[in-house]
Amino acid sequence: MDFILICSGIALFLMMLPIMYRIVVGPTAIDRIVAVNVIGTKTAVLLIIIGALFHNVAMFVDFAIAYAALNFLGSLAAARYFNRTRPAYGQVSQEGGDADE
Amino acid sequence: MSELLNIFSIILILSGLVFFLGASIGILRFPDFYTRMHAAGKGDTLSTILIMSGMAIQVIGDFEGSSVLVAIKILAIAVLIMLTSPTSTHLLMKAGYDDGIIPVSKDKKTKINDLGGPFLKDSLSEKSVAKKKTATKKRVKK
Amino acid sequence: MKFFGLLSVIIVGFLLLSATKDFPNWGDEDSPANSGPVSSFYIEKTEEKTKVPNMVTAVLADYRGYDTMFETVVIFIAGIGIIAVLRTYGSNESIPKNQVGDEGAGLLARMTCSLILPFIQLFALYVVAHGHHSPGGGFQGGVMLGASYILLALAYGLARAKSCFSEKRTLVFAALGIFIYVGWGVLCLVMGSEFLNYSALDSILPGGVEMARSHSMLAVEIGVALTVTAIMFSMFSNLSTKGRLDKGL
Amino acid sequence: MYRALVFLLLLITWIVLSGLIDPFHIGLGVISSALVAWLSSDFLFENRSAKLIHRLKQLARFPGYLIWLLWQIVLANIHVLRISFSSKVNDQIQPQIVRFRSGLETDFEKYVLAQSITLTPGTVTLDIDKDMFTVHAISDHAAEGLVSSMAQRVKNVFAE
Repeated sequence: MDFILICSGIALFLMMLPIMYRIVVGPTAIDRIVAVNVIGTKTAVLLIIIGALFHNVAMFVDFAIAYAALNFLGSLAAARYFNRTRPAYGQVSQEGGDADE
Repeated sequence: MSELLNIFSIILILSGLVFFLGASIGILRFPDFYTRMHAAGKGDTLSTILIMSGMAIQVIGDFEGSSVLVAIKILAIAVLIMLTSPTSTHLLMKAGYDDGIIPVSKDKKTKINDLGGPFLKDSLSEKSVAKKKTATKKRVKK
Repeated sequence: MKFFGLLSVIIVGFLLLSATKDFPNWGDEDSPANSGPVSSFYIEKTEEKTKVPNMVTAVLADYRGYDTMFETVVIFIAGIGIIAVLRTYGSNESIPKNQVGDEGAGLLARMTCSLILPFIQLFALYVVAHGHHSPGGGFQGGVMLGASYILLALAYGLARAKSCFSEKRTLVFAALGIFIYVGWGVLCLVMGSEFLNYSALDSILPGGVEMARSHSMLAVEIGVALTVTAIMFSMFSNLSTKGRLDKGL
Repeated sequence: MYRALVFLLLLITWIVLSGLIDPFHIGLGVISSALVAWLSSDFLFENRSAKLIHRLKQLARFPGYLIWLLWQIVLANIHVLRISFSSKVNDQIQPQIVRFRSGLETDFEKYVLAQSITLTPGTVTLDIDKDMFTVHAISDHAAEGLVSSMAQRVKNVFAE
């Protein structure tokens, strides 16, 4: 069983790499924040898997709850920041979503 | 019995991984901001729920002392994510929409659809939507 | 220029990684940290002397009580410093046009916030109260509790959060946390022992010397949590509104 | 009345969180739940005019809706999965903005509908203006699935 858990943890990590690409490249600032948000959600899952590997899920569950709650706080703050104080995209938005390509 | 539970939880975890793979590929490949958001908001939530349920079954399978409570806590995280993830998707998308990121891919224009729907009394005309669009554009220019 | 930055990062990273092989192994008995008398004393005697299963909490709140006390004071001073630098009183004329109005983040955010907020607060209190048994304690619980008020301010608008946790109240709570911590130490002094030596309190608290130490750790953690909560929220509200505390993010 | 309900709910949550059933920790739990119920009980159950028996009826109908929703979410994900693995993504998607009136009244009903929309087939709620929902859909298929039955189901769940 541990083998499957390790494999799924590694698979989760590998699937985070395309999202990492979106963080680095992503044309708009909100793209990056969405990607960070997805990675945050997956980190909560990863924490549970790590807890199961250490045979100490009871401890890691608390981290995961805190992480999930604070992740929501982060994206809420980012959304309000972009909504209120400045455009996320500036002039580039005139050319549409795929301005870079 | 416990073999069966084990296999069931493994199936849940693996299907969660498949959905997450779809989400991450979608985030990589979809053409514009809005469609990427779809991939991020969806595959993400469902795969989290599936993997969490699998882990909860896994924990119950050990069955020692307080493992049921731990399983409930894991499911509570899934519920928390199910509540918060759509909200943050909506908020970020709304932020992008209000900032005037135009929902067009390279060769496609986004249709504005006024669906009748079962409860529609009076639908918006195409003009008023277009007006709103130009208003947002102007705001961006400033 | 960017290229040189990358190069230096790679070189430094390589050097740091190559130094990791000099570290002692996991759980190595002969490593410098384990060979001294101090850590073996903590590992062997903590459970028996304080009845606290989580020895990190015991080390943090009991054996190194001074350290934690002044850490709390540092947080307090940081919060006071931010207030001193940023807080402006009176003049409102400099608010930009697009920042006027503070109605919150819309229906969905409000509903989600109202559904999860009480549970986040309860979870924060749980983290504070179970510092003995699980990883956690005053700092972590305080951060969660402060985050719950920040969530309230983001979803409902700062005015609503201020009606729950006004500026005056934040300052009072921040000072009260320090007061609880230091006061507990002084109480030990009054009972005829050293400052922050909790075993002197066994005549007041039930359950003998060991439980007196355990309960004292909880009291101290509550003080830390109060300060951290208040300073978190105060920092957020000052930074997000440029010290005006009325409109902003 | 509602405050006592919130207190009980929080106490149960505490026991699940803590897992330690001894007088000291239960006492801490009672104190903490009372504190939270006193500080922020008005966040849960925003509409307090409704009768309790009415709420119980809604609660009994809710799981059925939830199961239907979960099934829809699975279908949605298969749809998005198929799009993201197809060789030509651009041909598969028809991004569009859909507006419709929901006919729902209370905030909580709208909240449930909006969250359900965001969770299901390639659709995300963009904006809610009173009764008018603005939804972004990723393809024609998703947009068709949107208005078919979801609002009606939500309305049924919260019916008198």
